[in-house]
Amino acid sequence: MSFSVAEVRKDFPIFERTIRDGKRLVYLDSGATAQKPWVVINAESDFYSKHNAAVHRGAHQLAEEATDAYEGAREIVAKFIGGQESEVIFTKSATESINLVAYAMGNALSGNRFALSASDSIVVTEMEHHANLIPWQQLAARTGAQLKWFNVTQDSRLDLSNIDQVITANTKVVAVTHQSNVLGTINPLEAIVKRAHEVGAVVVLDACQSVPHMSVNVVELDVDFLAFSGHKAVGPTGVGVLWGKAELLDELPPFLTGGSMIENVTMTTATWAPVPQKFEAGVPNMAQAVGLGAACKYLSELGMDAVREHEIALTGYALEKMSSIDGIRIVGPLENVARGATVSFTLAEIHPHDIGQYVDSQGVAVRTGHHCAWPLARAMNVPATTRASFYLYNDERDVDALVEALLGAQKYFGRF
Amino acid sequence: MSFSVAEVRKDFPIFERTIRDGKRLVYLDSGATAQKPWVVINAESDFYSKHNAAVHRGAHQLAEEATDAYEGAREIVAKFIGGQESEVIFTKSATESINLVAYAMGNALSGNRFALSASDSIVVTEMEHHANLIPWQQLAARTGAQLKWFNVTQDSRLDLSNIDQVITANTKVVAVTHQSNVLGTINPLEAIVKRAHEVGAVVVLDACQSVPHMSVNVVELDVDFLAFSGHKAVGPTGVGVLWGKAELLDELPPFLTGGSMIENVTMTTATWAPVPQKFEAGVPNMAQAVGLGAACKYLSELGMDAVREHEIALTGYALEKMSSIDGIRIVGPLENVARGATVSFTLAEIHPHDIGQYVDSQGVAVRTGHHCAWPLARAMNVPATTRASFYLYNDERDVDALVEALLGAQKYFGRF
Amino acid sequence: MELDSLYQEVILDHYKHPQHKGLNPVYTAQVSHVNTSCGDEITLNLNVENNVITSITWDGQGCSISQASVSMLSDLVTDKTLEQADAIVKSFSELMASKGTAAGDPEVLEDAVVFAGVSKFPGRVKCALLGWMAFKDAAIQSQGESK
Amino acid sequence: MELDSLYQEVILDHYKHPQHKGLNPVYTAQVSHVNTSCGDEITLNLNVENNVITSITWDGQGCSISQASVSMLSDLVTDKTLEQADAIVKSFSELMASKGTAAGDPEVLEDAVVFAGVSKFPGRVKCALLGWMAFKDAAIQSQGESK
Ligand SMILES: Cc1ncc(COP(=O)(O)O)c(C=O)c1O
Ligand SMILES: Cc1ncc(COP(=O)(O)O)c(C=O)c1O
Repeated sequence: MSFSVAEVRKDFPIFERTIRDGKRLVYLDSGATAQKPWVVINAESDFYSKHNAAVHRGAHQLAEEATDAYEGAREIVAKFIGGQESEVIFTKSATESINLVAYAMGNALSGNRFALSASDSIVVTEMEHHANLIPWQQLAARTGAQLKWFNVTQDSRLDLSNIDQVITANTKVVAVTHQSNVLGTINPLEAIVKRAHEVGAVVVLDACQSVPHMSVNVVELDVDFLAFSGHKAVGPTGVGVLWGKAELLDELPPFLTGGSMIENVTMTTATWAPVPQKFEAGVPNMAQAVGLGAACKYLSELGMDAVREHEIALTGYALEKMSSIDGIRIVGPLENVARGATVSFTLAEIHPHDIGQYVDSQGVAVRTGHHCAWPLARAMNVPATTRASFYLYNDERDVDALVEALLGAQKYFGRF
Repeated sequence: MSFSVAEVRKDFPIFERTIRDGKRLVYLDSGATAQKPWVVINAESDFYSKHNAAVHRGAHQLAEEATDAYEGAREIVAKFIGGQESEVIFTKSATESINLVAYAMGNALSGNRFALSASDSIVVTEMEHHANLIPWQQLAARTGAQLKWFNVTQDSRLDLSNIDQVITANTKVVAVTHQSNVLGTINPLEAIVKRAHEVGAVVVLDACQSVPHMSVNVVELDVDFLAFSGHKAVGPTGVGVLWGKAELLDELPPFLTGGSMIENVTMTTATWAPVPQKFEAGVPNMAQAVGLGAACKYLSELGMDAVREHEIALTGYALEKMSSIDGIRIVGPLENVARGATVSFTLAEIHPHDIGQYVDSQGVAVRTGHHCAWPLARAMNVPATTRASFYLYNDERDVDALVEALLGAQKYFGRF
Repeated sequence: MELDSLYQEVILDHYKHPQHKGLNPVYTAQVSHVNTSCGDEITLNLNVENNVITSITWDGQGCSISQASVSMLSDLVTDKTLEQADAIVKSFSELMASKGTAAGDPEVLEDAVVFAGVSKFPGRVKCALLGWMAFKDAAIQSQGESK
Repeated sequence: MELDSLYQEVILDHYKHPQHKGLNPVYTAQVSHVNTSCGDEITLNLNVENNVITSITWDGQGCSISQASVSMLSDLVTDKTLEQADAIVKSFSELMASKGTAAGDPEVLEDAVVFAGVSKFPGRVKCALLGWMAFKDAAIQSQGESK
C-alpha cells in the first residue's frame, strides 16, 4: 500500500515545465491549490467536446449523457467521503459551501431547527481559515447570536479544557476545521462532536485540508455538515462540495434560488425541489463536477491511506531537516503526531515575503503571509509566516531543495 | 462582416460526433447551454497543465502567471461588454450573480442606499427566468418590500403602458431580462432605464440571452448591474459574470465572505477589500474565468454584429418555415423584429415532451417544458412548450431538419 | 426504431383514451403532484373502503407517458387492497429504476410491463412515475383515514 | 541574477537602517494602511505647515521592499511642498505600473529609481506602494487641514 512519487509526477503535466530560467519546479503550495493530473484535465475536456448539454433539462441524448456524467460524479464523490449520493451538493468552492450553510440558517424562520436568535451561540475556533470564520461572524451579526471560540495553545493545539463552557445548551452550531491550513494541526473531533450533539448543536466541518490528504468518512466522524474544495484535491477549480446529513438538508432552507431548484413557482411564491436539487440553483458547474469525480477516482486508486502514510513520512523528514536551520521557528506542532504535511515557519528576522521571493528564484514555490487565518497569526504572535505544504507528488528531494533555498536566503539577506 | 457557419462548426469538436445511431447532431438547445470551441477547452487545459496556482496569494512564478491569466480574462470580459476591469466580478453563474445582488442588498444596513424596507418596492416582469424572479421574491419576503411586475401582452411584449404606476418613487430595484429565454422577445430597455433612474432605482439586467448573441455595451445601455453566464456564451461551465457600476459596487455590501475579500480580520470583526476582490471570496474559478476570456475573444473575433446578423437571418428563415406547419402555435413574436433566435411553440395536441423525444430520435436536440419561466407559461396559457434556440453554429439545414422532424412527429403520434 | 420501445401501442392507446380521468368527488384522499422539470401536473382522488380501493380518478395534463401511466395504474389498482396495490407500486418502481435491464412481471403489472421501454430513457422515468408517486401518497393518507 | 534587480543594495540598506521610523506625535494627519494579502501594516504621521511637509514619520512591519520604500519616500518628500510631493508620488506610481519597461526619472525620484526592478515582480508592487498610498491619503487630509 504505497506508491512511487516518480510515477505519480508523470501523471501531472505541470512537472514537465521548469521555473525561473530552467530550474526544476519544487511545488510546495498545495495547501493553496493542488496540481492536476491528466485524468482530471481530460475529464473536463471530454465533457465539453463530447457530452456537453444542460443536465436535468433536455429531452435529448446529449442531455442524458451530461446528466449521467454529472450524477455519476456525485456518486463517486459520495463514496469517496462515505456519504449518500443525495447528501452531496456541488458548490463552487468550500467557501461557498460554508456560506451556504450560514446563509441558509439565516433564512430559517422560527420553528425551524436552524433558526437562530439572540439567546443562541455559534462556536468556532481561533485557528479557522477566514472562510470558516467570517460567514459565522456575519450570521451572528444578522441574528444577534453570540460568537464564541476555542483558543489555540502555544503548542498549536485547540484548548478544549473549557469545552463545557464554550459549547453550551445555547449552542446551535460548532464550526471547526479538521486540519489547520497554517499549523498543520489535526483537531480531535470526537470530543467536539460528542459535546455538540449532547447539547443539540450541529457540527460543520471544514475539511479543505483533510479530504485531499487522508481517508475521511462522514459516518465515522459523525459530523453534520462537511465542506471541501475540489481544487485542493487534485480536482478542477470552480467546484466544491457540501455534504450534509439527509434529514438536516431536508430541513435546511435553500440558499441560492433560481432554476432547477423549484417545485412550483408563481409570481409571488415558490416551493422547493427535494435535496440535492434544492441547493443547486441554475445550470451547474457540470464539467467541473465531472472533473472532481475523476480526481476522487484518481485519489481512491492511489489509496487515501497510502497518501496519508506518504505525507507522514515526508513531514517527519521535513520537520527534522528544517529544525536544523539556524533561527527557524516552526509555527505548528513540532511532534509528527496528529498533524498534516503543512509546515509554517519564520526565519529569524527575514520577512516571509523576502524568503518566498528568494526561494522562488531557486524554483521553490511556497506561500507567505497570514494564509487567510489572521486571528491565528495574532494568537501565535507572528505577523506572517512562510508555509511549505507537501502533497502526493512531493518527495525528500523537494524538502532538500527547500532547506537549501532557505540557507541561501539567509546568506542572501545576511549580506549587510 | 459575416462568417461561414461551416468554418465555425469546425471549431467545435462536438459536431464531429453523431447522435442516436449515426445521425447528424442538430443542436438547437443553445438557450440552455452553448457548445464549446477548442480555443475555450484548450484555454482551461493550458491553465491547468502549465500555469496552475492560487491567484493573488503566492510569491512564486506560477502564482504570478496564474494571476496574469485570471486578471487578463477580467480585462477581456470588461472590454467585451464595454465596462471597466474593476467592475467585473467573476461568479459561478448568472444565477449566482443575481443572488449576489439580491443578498447583498439584503445585507445593507439602514443608511446604505441599497437598504430596503416595507415601504419600498422591487419591480420584475412576468417573463423573467426563475433566476431573475425568485431571488427578488425572497428579498421581498426578507425585507417586507413589495414585489411588483410588468405583464406580458398576448403578442409577447412587455406591457409598459402603466410604467409610471409600476415603477414609482418607492421603487428601489428594477430587475428585467434583456431577451426572454422562452419568447425570444428583446425588451425595450431605454424606457425602463429612464423611468427607473428618474425615481432613483437601480436596473439589474439579466443578459444571459443577449450577451452571447449581440453586441452589448453597458455604458450605452446605462443599466446599473448586468449578469450573464459563461456557458451560454461558448464559455466554460462554472463561471458567470456580474458587472456593476463602480460607485454602486463600492457601496454594495459583500455577499460571500471568506479569504481574499478582506482588509482586516479579528475574531469578531472583518473589513472588506476593494472591489472586485470584495465580491470574490475564496480561491476563484480561475481556469473557468480564463476559459471565459478565451470565449469572449473568440466571439469578438467573429464579431458580435456578425453573430446578430446571422441570427436575424436564420430566425427569419425559421419563422417562415415553421409557420407553415399545420397546427403550430409560435409562442413569441411572429414578426422578426426586436427578437432573438429562440423559437418556442406548441404543435396541436402533441405534448412538448413527446415532440422533444421524437425529434431527438432524428438527431435534433431541443428543449421542452416551462424553461424555468413558469409564470410566463401560465400567462401565455400553455402548460409547456418546445423550444428551438439557434446560435452561430446553426444554419438553414438545421432549421430544415427541425421542420422535417416535426412533420415526422405529427405522423408518428397521429397513428391512432 | 428504438423510439417504438418507448411509445408502444398500448401506451399511445391509453394516452388517446385515458381511463378513470375526471375526478370523483367522493374520496378518502386527494393528492396533487407536479413534475418540476416540465410542469406536468396531476391531481388524484382515491377512495378506500375497508382497506379496498373502490375508486381512483384523476385529472391533469402531461405527456403521453405520464397520462398513459396513470391511466393504466388506475385500471390496475381498482378493487385491490392497499397491500396488493403497494406491491404493484413497488414492482413498477423497480422496473423504472432498471435502466432497460428488466422486463417487468406481467403477473403483477399486467399491461404496464410495456413501460419497461421507458426505463431506457432516463429523462422520461419521472413522467412514468408521476401518477404512481401521487397514488403512493394518497394510499398512505387513506391508510390513516380508513383505520 | 534577476533577484538582484529587485533587492538592490540601496534597498537592503534602507531596510536595515530605516529613515524617519518612529512616530512623531506632532502631525496634521495620521493614516494606517495594510497590505491585505500579507498583513503588512504601516502607520504614517504627516505634518504640514504652510503647504510644506515639515515632518513625515512612520511605524509598522513589513518586508524589505515595503520598509525600504517608505523609508526612501520619507527622505524624498521632507521639506517639499504638497504639490512637489504629489508629482513625486505620481512619478513613482507610474514607475511601479511599468512592468519593468521604465527606468524612472532620477531628477524626480532620486535614489527611489532603484525600485524600477520591483515593477518586474507583480507580486511585490503592492509592497513598494504600501507607504506611498498611505502618504497620498495623509497628504489629501493635510491639504484640508492646512488650508
Ligand atoms: C434569461 C435567463 N436568465 C438566467 C438564466 C440562468 O443562468 P444559469 O443557469 O447559467 O445561472 C438563464 C439560463 O438558464 C436564462 O436563460
Ligand atoms: C482550511 C481551509 N478552509 C477553507 C478554505 C477555502 O477554500 P476555497 O478558497 O477553495 O473556497 C481553505 C483554502 O483556501 C482552507 O485551507
